[in-house]
Amino acid sequence: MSQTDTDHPVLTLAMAVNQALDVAMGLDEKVFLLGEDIAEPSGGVYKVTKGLSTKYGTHRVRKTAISETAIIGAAVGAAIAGHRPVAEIMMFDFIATCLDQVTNHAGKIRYMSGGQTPVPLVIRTSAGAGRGFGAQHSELLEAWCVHTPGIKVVVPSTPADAKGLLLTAIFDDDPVLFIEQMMMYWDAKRYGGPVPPGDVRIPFGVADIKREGSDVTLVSYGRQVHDCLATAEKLAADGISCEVVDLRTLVPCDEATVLASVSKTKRAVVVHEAVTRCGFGAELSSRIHEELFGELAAPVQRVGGANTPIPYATNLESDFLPQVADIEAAVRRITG
Amino acid sequence: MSQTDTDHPVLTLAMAVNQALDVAMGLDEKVFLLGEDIAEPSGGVYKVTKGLSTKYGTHRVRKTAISETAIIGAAVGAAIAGHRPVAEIMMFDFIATCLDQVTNHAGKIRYMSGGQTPVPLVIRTSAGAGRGFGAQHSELLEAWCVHTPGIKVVVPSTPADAKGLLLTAIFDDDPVLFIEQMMMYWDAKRYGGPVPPGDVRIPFGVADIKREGSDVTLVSYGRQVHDCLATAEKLAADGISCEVVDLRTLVPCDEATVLASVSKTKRAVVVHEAVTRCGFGAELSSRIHEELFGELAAPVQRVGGANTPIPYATNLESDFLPQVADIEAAVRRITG
Amino acid sequence: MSERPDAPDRDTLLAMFEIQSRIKLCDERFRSMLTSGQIQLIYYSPRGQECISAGWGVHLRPDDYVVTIYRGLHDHLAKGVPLRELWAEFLGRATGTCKGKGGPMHITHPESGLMVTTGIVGSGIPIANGFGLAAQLNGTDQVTVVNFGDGASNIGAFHEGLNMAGVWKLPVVFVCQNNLYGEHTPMAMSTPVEYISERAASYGMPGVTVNGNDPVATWKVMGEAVARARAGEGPTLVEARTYRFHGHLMGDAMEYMDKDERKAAMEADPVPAFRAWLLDNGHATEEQLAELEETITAAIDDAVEFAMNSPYPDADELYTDVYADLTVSK
Amino acid sequence: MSERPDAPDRDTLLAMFEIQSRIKLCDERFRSMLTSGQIQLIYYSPRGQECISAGWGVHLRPDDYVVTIYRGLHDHLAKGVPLRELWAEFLGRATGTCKGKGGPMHITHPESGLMVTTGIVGSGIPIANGFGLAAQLNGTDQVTVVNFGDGASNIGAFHEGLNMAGVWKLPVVFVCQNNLYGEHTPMAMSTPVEYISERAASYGMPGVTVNGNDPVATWKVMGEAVARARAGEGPTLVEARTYRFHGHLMGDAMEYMDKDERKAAMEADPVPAFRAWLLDNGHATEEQLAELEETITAAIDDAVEFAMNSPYPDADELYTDVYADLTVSK
Ligand SMILES: Cc1ncc(C[n+]2csc(CCOP(=O)(O)OP(=O)(O)O)c2C)c(N)n1
Ligand SMILES: Cc1ncc(C[n+]2csc(CCOP(=O)(O)OP(=O)(O)O)c2C)c(N)n1
Ligand SMILES: [Mg+2]
Ligand SMILES: [Mg+2]
Repeated sequence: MSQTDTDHPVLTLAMAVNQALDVAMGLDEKVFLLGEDIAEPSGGVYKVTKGLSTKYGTHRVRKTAISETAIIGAAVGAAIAGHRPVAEIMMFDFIATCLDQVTNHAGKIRYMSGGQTPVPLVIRTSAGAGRGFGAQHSELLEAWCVHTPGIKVVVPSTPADAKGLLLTAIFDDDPVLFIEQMMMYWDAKRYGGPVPPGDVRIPFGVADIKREGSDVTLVSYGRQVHDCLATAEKLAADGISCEVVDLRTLVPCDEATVLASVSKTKRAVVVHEAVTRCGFGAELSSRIHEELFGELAAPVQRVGGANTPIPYATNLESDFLPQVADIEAAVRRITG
Repeated sequence: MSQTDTDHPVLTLAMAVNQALDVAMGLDEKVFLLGEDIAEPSGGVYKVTKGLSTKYGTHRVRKTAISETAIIGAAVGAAIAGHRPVAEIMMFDFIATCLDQVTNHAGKIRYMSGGQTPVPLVIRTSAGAGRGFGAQHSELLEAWCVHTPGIKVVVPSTPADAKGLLLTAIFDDDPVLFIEQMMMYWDAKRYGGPVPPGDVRIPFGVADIKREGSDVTLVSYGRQVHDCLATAEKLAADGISCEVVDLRTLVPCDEATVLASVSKTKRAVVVHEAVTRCGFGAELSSRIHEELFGELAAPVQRVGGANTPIPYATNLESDFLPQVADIEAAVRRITG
Repeated sequence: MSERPDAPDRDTLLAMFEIQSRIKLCDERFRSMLTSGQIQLIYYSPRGQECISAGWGVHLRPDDYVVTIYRGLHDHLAKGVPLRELWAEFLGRATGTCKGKGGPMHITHPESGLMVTTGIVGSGIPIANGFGLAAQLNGTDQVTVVNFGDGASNIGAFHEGLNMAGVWKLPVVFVCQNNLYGEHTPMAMSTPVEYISERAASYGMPGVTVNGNDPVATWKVMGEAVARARAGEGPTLVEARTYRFHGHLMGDAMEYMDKDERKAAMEADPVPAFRAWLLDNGHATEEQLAELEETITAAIDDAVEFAMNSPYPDADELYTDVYADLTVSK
Repeated sequence: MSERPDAPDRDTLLAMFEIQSRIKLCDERFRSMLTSGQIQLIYYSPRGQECISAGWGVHLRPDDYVVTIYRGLHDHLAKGVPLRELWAEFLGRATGTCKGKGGPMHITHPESGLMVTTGIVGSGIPIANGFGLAAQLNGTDQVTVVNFGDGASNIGAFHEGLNMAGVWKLPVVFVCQNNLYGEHTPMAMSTPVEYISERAASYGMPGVTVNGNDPVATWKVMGEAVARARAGEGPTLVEARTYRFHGHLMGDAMEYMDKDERKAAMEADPVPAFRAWLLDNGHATEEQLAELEETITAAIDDAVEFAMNSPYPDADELYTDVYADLTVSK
């Protein structure tokens, strides 16, 4: 979609998220935001919530103390009481300080109550390496929550998806972890894209085929979709045709689209930024092998972050990340 | 080993863990324990640390407040300062309240310091469903830590392994998560076994082939190894020969043994108690497919906990768990 | 024991006694059935702590919110969770408050305002703020009462939760049921303050310690805290001192507890003491109370029968209620 | 400004001034090189907070332990982390304290006792207890100083950490460097107490607030806290009030800060004020201080050159130091 949309203004990911929050708050007064530094005058440390506290008031855009457990806890209670809180965890790594509220409470309360108390909240968080923040401010930890039944997990790759998926997340009746890769926030050149105005929602569980191809399927989500597209472009020159599937949501996961694509290409590479070991790629690779065993021409390849903490030095940090060269190498291992 | 050892007294898992702690504390005064309720007179809520505070003093067997973050934090600091703390997190689910100390600190500090400050600590925790504790006291969460570079992960299946692996863990120079499935603690009949006295250590990364077989490899760890053995026994009657590999440690993982076995049997079933989705089984299944693609006669099967929170009602809790019937069904799916 | 000028009216006194008796009799039934082997479950007895929940129970409206912990039976009953569904949930039956899927540690009954029961020490505190915040945002005067133990006051969630409530002046009453032990650890070994209520000062909220075995004093303090919250004047930390008669959980050997201390506490059992006081001061007749107790006993008989005869959940229930709209499997 | 009867001896005064100057000059160099685009990194300036680290710095022995945070340059220097390795680490070079792998948020230099620098707010506090515990178990009189901000006093780790230190009487000094803001949030919006030191009462330890811009007062309070810890008398919470001259991090637009407040704080810059006081009261001559500053400047020149000419880490370094003995790959 993003390729062909020329009618709508090009926004950055941050602006698209801001717009989704704005639309949701305008639609439903039960939607409110809470998190550190999210109110004016700064509008969040990455300015993603810029303007919202002025427009909707500080009772609906609530700045908190540095207390992630209190933030998610309050969101859980308010959600059960009928609100639709959108909590911000400033960086994904910090979720480790409040994971009890996320997994043991947000994730389990619907089930433990026998369905009586849904927990319709969204946890927005910014994530990702590439900015020289070092080991404690750069991780992608979606696998923890994919492993936790009860939580939905979303990782958008474009501004339009970010907006449409965040609107869906806010009005979804389950807790949703919504991951925004910070490298995309304000980089209009590389990651900007047209975003339709208004209440345009994108359903969960519908992968987006970003590029059609016949030799190999690259499955990814979030920022790494762009790396897959770049790899596809590069390999096209060598006559290797890559299909690029953007999952958009990991829970639910649109396995049908993935399996249809791989059953056509017979080869798959799963790409994500998180550490490879026990990452989401392991789950997807297993699923593909389980379902398409006889049809595959080669084993599913995984390309992820190195199995290390994230180093500070620029060169090492860049080596940590899955790069186009790594994706290319993986493709060449199984084509050729 | 446990099958043939008749020279040594039969202990329960709890007694074996207790003995390992006793041996380690006797060997090295830098070893100390901290955790909730671990001192006398009760010696821990599951009596695993029984007698130790009397023998070694309450300065070395330190009862704490209910403050998991403080417990792991203190262990991290003391470990860097040259001690070998063994911290107890009473039940695995509670690790969500202190995961920041576990992953962002214990797991990363060696790396972030460029190797200057190792963090030789052990986190012991009891885990597992089957006791009617409900959704917040029954989980297996090893996948979170396997996904975190820097942490080693151990899940013993027998008293002898528990003792030998715990001794290795305590004297290892990395942080080790040591998972004790509570259903095995005091059940001498089903889970008891001979344990050699003294400082007998079992190295990390060495899987134990518990039963040889030729048709299919069952790979597991912890309590589910017993379910695999029971399944193997059952299927033997039908002429299906199962090899049972007990991983013992997940990080490091003895892939060589697994791959050798599967390359012999051409078929594998990975079994664990944790939720299947994004569990350790996904990692292992991916690895097997990646390495043995052409040799496999069938896709690797995963048998794990249901993709749900853990229910309270006895019948549902038992359905949640991977059962011998589930393992059997998985084997039958791929043997034919 | 003589009349108390600070006592509430007779109806309130009797309502408190009714709650206390329901808790006490229910607990006794659980323990006797457990001891005799008729039922099997992990059971955290609230015996000894009845006055506290009765103390806030009579101040709350059905639309007020309560959050509690694994040791929560007294709180569930004080908020009006119906006996049948409660028993059925404790026994893991399909007819339970949570279809048997939550169990005693996770009793939820929104109809009575019992919103969350959690098994993770301290974690209900931040969640209670969310209910308070919802009321504040909605402009209602609903009050949230969150119960937790002395041990819980040492965990991070307590600190963060009370701080947020202090900053936002949330309509929440933080009730620390201080029974002097956290599992096997006496309070003094884990908590370097004499009164947990002292900690309120860190959060800009009033803190008060009350004898949680004194129904009248507890009623008064809870009333003030609930009224403050209802009036939008902010949160209160109430520390109600009490005693855990039967250790941490059923089967606890209690080696770590002082025998004489426990004996003295049980001799001062607040429920019969309150009963005697009600009679002594003419608030009720023996017949009246006996009738009340019989009614409760009959209701418990009924609930036990209902629960025991209820089916276990259907196997399918394992997979429902995980998400609003996604199917899951093994 | 007149002489202070409570001031330490001249050597100590000069030692404090030296630390302060090293911090100030180092910070100025970082900021100018960042502004001019010579270097690029995320930089949390400690300007304005120099007196605090100097205040504890002169009381510590090399074998004492320090734990600090991302805004840690002043603490690193006060504990004696060498300039060359420090600069090299900030620039992510192989010659840095952590081989370039940790970066400014994770400076570690055990030789100088700078044990942990953490980027997670509050998380250094429980870790500091571990160092204190190690000293206590070893029977040494080593002291641990842990630094954190005002904002950190609202997170659970603060509560749990101070509680454990209070119960175990650990030899730890908790230094809250209260610069009145946590990122973009003024303290009053997140913290419902006037003085963070009031919170010490919750943990059975003394709490004291000091003007962290007053070198003499800070020296005195830190000295008392360090002496208590060293004597085995337990922990202290010191709140040192100060100001963050350059916002949260380099590039911060500071829209959320009061302009006049900031102007006033910068006019009262404690480092030149201390310098003037030293001169006014004859503790040093202008020449002496100028020479000191020149020496520091030369050392910084040297460190910058060393760092700028140092290589980036070898590509292999990505995979080392993850475990003691396991190899890892991509
Ligand atoms: C985070 C966490 N740590 C530990 C436990 C295990 N645990 C269950 S109850 C309990 C004691 C709690 O004591 P207190 O808060 O005083 O409540 P009480 O049981 O006395 O009512 C502990 C340690 C837990 N459930 N959650
Ligand atoms: C747990 C956690 N939450 C949020 C952050 C993001 N963050 C980094 S610094 C900071 C402000 C800390 O303020 P304070 O403790 O006063 O220290 P200061 O920066 O003023 O020195 C925040 C919110 C973090 N690093 N860790
Ligand atoms: Mg208690
Ligand atoms: Mg600050």
